[in-house]
Amino acid sequence: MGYATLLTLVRGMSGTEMSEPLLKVDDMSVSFKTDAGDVRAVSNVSFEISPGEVLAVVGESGSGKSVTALALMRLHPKNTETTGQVMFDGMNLLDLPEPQIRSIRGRDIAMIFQDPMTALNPVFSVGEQIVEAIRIHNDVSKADAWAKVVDLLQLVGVPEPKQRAAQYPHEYSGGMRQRAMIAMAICNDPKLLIADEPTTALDVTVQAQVMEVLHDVQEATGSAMMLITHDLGLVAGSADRVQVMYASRLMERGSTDEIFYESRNPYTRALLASIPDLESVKDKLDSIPGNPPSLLNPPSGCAFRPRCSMSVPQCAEAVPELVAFGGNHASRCHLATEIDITTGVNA
Amino acid sequence: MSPDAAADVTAYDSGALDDIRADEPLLKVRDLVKEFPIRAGVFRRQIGQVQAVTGVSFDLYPMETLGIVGESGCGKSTLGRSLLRLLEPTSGTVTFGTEDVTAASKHRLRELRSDLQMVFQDPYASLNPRLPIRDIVGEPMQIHGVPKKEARERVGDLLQRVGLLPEHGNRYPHEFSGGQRQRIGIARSLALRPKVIVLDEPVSALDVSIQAQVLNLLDEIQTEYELSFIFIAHDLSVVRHTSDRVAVMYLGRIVETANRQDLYESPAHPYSQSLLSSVPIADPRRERSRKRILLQGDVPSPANPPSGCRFHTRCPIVQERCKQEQPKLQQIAVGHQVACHFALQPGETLLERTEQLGRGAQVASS
Amino acid sequence: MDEGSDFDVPEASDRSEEAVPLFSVGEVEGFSAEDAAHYASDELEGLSDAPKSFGRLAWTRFRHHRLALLGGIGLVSIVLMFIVGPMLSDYTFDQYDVADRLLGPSRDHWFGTDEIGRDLFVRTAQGGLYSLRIGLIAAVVATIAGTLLGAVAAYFGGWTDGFISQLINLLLIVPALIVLSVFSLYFGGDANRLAMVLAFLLWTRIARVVRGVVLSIKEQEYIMAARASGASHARVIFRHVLPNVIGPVVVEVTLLLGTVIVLESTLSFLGLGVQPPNASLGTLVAEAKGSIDDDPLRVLTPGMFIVLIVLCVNFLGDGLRDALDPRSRNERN
Amino acid sequence: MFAYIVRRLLATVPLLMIALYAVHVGISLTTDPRADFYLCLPRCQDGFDTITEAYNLDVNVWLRPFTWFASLLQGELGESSSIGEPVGEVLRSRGWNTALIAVPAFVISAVFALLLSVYSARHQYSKGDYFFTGLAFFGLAFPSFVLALIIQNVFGVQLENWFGIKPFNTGRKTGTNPLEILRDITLPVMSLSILFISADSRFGRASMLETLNQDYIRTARAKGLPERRVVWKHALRNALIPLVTLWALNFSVLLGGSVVTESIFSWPGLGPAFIRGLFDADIDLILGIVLLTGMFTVFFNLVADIMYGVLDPRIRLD
Repeated sequence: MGYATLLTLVRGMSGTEMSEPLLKVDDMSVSFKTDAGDVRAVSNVSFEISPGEVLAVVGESGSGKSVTALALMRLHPKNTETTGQVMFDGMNLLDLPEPQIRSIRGRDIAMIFQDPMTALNPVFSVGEQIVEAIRIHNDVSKADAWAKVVDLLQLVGVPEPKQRAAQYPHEYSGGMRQRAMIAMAICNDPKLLIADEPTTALDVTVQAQVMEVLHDVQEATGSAMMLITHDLGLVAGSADRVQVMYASRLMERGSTDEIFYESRNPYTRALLASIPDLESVKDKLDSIPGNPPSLLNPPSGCAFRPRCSMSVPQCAEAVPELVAFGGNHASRCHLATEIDITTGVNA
Repeated sequence: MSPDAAADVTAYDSGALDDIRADEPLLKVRDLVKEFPIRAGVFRRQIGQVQAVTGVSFDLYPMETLGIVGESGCGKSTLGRSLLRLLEPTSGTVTFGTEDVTAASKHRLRELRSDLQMVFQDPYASLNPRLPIRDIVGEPMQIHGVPKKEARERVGDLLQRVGLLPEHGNRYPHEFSGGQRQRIGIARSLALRPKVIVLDEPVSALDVSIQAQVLNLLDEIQTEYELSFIFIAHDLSVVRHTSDRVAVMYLGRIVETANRQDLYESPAHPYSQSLLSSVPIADPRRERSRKRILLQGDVPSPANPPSGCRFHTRCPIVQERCKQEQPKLQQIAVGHQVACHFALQPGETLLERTEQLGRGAQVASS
Repeated sequence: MDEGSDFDVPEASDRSEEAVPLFSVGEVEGFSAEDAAHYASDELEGLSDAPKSFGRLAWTRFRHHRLALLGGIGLVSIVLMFIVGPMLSDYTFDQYDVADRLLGPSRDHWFGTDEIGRDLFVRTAQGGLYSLRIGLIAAVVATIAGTLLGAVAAYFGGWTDGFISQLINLLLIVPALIVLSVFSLYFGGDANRLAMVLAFLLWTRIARVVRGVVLSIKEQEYIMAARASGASHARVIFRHVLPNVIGPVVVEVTLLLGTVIVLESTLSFLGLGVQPPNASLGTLVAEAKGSIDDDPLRVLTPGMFIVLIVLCVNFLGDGLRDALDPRSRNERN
Repeated sequence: MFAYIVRRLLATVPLLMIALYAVHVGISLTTDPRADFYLCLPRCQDGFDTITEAYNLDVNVWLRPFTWFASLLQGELGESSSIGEPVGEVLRSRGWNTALIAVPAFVISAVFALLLSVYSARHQYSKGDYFFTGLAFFGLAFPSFVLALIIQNVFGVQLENWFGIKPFNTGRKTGTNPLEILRDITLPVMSLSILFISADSRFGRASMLETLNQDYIRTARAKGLPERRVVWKHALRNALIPLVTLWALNFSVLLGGSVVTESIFSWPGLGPAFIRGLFDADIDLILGIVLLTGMFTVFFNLVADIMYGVLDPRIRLD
């Protein structure tokens, strides 16, 4: 444990010195064309990920967190329009020709998806699928790739990796499949791992195992990780930095401690307050009234305004700007500076 | 809040509770077993069975919430459905007040259902898409012969009570969001003034911010309508928030029951402890200082459960005896029962025990 | 119902997201117990004027389906033409005049005349109606039988299901046209009996669809919710199961209608279907096929009417599928 | 595997028997080969008796099929009254002719349907997709006889009228050299192929689209696979699974002889023989053909199920 804390500290310090981000997303917007009109799933999102760091993207369903990840890999559906810039290794991923983005996918940036039951192709063996991921980017023989697969499966904790590699996904349990997905994602030592709700479909005890594996490999390979989740508990234990999304916009970003203890955004604060605590009991949960807005017909001004306990007339007029608070901490709220950060759930 | 909350309770009463005292259990479940046949081949011959629920017993007291937690496949939902005979139990008894629900005739069962209700997990699948909300909420009253006019008024009241408007009765399920649909499901379950509601994962399909609304609503109606809840969930934080007593299930069996405080502060079964330790806490400082127990492997298939203690394949403190002999639920403190040959002492952590056994390294992580 | 459930039914999955549909169109705004009234009054009203029932929603989607609309309009105009056309004509269906034989299209005889001088326009219209009549009767009978048998098989399961499924297999084992030929030659004849023969062969398609739908509806939580409210089996079937079967059945019926019309015309073409003096589009093609090399139009006209009718019916079916199948809701862009 | 095949056959053979029984009884109940003799009866008693004996007409209608089954067990299919040859011989020679157009039609339609499905699914809602989908709709609406008549007229007759060339024959000539045969089979194969391509490509498109929407396709793309490989390796193998059943059905239907197309092109295959048999109440020939087509259906369904197991490791045949 001490080791991990140390690591976090080291990273936290080096984070300020590091000048060159691995991935820099600038003003990215994603919209879908539907029968009922355009739907903006991501609006003007900007963020960076530095080498080796874990960035958590948190939000409820429909907040645009998964779309963000798919869009920067250009894996979104066809009826989508993406604007903005995603700089990676000096290239803008959004206007890279198809063959080049393909050579980045799976080699420099790898993804882990939510549902391990459906994310593996049922008609090929697990080994074949990982071998394919290796050989598409590396000129190695089948035998060598296969040997590497066995090592990888061992690394992610699949017992009897040699036999298991030849088995098909349906012969794996849910947790084992997610381990196999992780093995596939790290097989080319990617610089960035995108994990999209990697444990949502799993049971609690299995979820803990998989998160552990994910951490170990992320630390072992030194990859940066973008962890997309709706579970604030998962974030607390594993992220260096957090950004909170709501109704397609980035609401707040900052170090994990800043988000959990010094949040300057009413949405983040309300979200934290609404989680039932495992270690203590409250009489009544602080719920957020209302429902997330329809993206098709978003409210004017700040999207959280109809549900916000602090809203003022100004909120209906303009979408607030991101207000910076030193370091990386920034909040999208007209009242950001007025929020008393000494009170709150965890403070 | 609701003006008629207490006024006409008797109108829909099944009468099964007439002779019991307030401190007696409402619902007594004894040795409940539910098996599903496994069939195969052209002629669908039965080639085996899955014991989804194996010999479960518990009591539910008036106005109490009993939480039932466990991972997928542990039989908690099957248990909930068997209690109301939505699935016919294979054996065992469920006694409601003075009446054996498992022995009731079809006709009598229908009457009893006015007292025993259920709220389902999936807010999308549990409302008939072809019916307006008015009919969905009103259907129980229609079935139990409540006069039309009265039923219509009560539907309006119920909708209002769960945070919707009476006018919404004209609308159809697809016009509502997940949280609103779950409110509609709750309104339906309240229509007949039940005494007991089985809540089957009522918030697990909802977003965090909506979850809290629904949990608060449930809390309010429990007091207001004097309800007893059986709260089935996999989320331990939610169960801690809602339940007075908690039963932990693993592969069809109850492995530990205790009141909320005992279970969460001194869990005695190694499974309960590891389950609790697996749950992430939304507090970075606490999370960093926490030591976590990692269980090996997945939950085994209920079609082929391990011998002896069903947890022995994953238990970090397993002994030879656990593989042979199935532990029985034993009282270790008042109201605290555990089914383990080597139950943890109050204050003792699983990690300490594993270290004592020299197995600490394999299970702990930070 | 409960006794039949095997072990794939019960355990709830532990999903915990996906609460609000990402792009729900008629989304209602939020409410909390405290300020429902305030919210509803200003937020709800602007979004949708009237409650949208499933049928209404389907109708809206159907209206936006251009092909389906085209199919519907096409079908109606063809039928109207078949009914009204002969009334405007001076000739009747079997009135012949050998002096006027084998005339080309003219103002008098819009589609020309046949070998014994009968007016081909009137014959095409009557034959078309006859074809449609057989198709409709066969489709309706097959639908009723198929729905009943499919629903019974799925609802009761066990041996009933096994028996009906084997019956379906039996009818699949020998190619349809072969069996149909045998039966229609010996049992066919007039429109009704031919329709019965066709229905006897085609009910399996409906039955298979209905069986599948009922099997999946049976497992829906709202069925369990209804039973938890104390609903009887009859109530569950009529209020919760059947209304949800109607959609897929309607779609299947339109597609079936197309198949029936093609099959009937094929049989009639082979001389196994409609017998003289009656005529259907198929027999008209058969009558004219000998002179196809000199006068292709006489074959093409009735032939193209079959194609047009089936095309319209299929467009209609496709539109209905999109309108009634909730899964296809967001598929089109 | 072997046990599986045996079990499958055991389950389907009775069904085939029931079908044959029904056809036999159906024909017997409604026809009487002695029809012509009734008018002249006392005079032609001899002929009447001969036919009665030949067709076992003094046996009860419901029991008559069993005599047929009994002779089937000895490998006897009887004699075709309408053609005047043993049924076995008719099935063999006519079956060969049918296969001559059925096999090419099957191969062509399978390949084209597959290509079109992949194209349409990959370019959903593109102009090309609309074009091919529209074409398939159109093709589906054509009864086979209308299509065959048009093709025969345009390619077999009008080409000659317009350009003075006659590249294709409109029926089976007796030539045995490959070029001759090619000229013979082109038009019937074309008619059959168009029908099957229309039906299969719509089905294939739907299957392909469904597969392309699966999560594992996204995984394959996220690995960095080229789209070609995603489609042809990861999607196709899954999408093929439902198509295999369809193809099995198609192939057995084609091999059983297409009644309409063969008749129109005067093709001496099983189809026209069947029609003639029907009108002449040639019960042995009809039963022979029903038996043959039924066996094809059973056989190719079995093949499809085995292919299932090969394509999809989740399905185990035991």
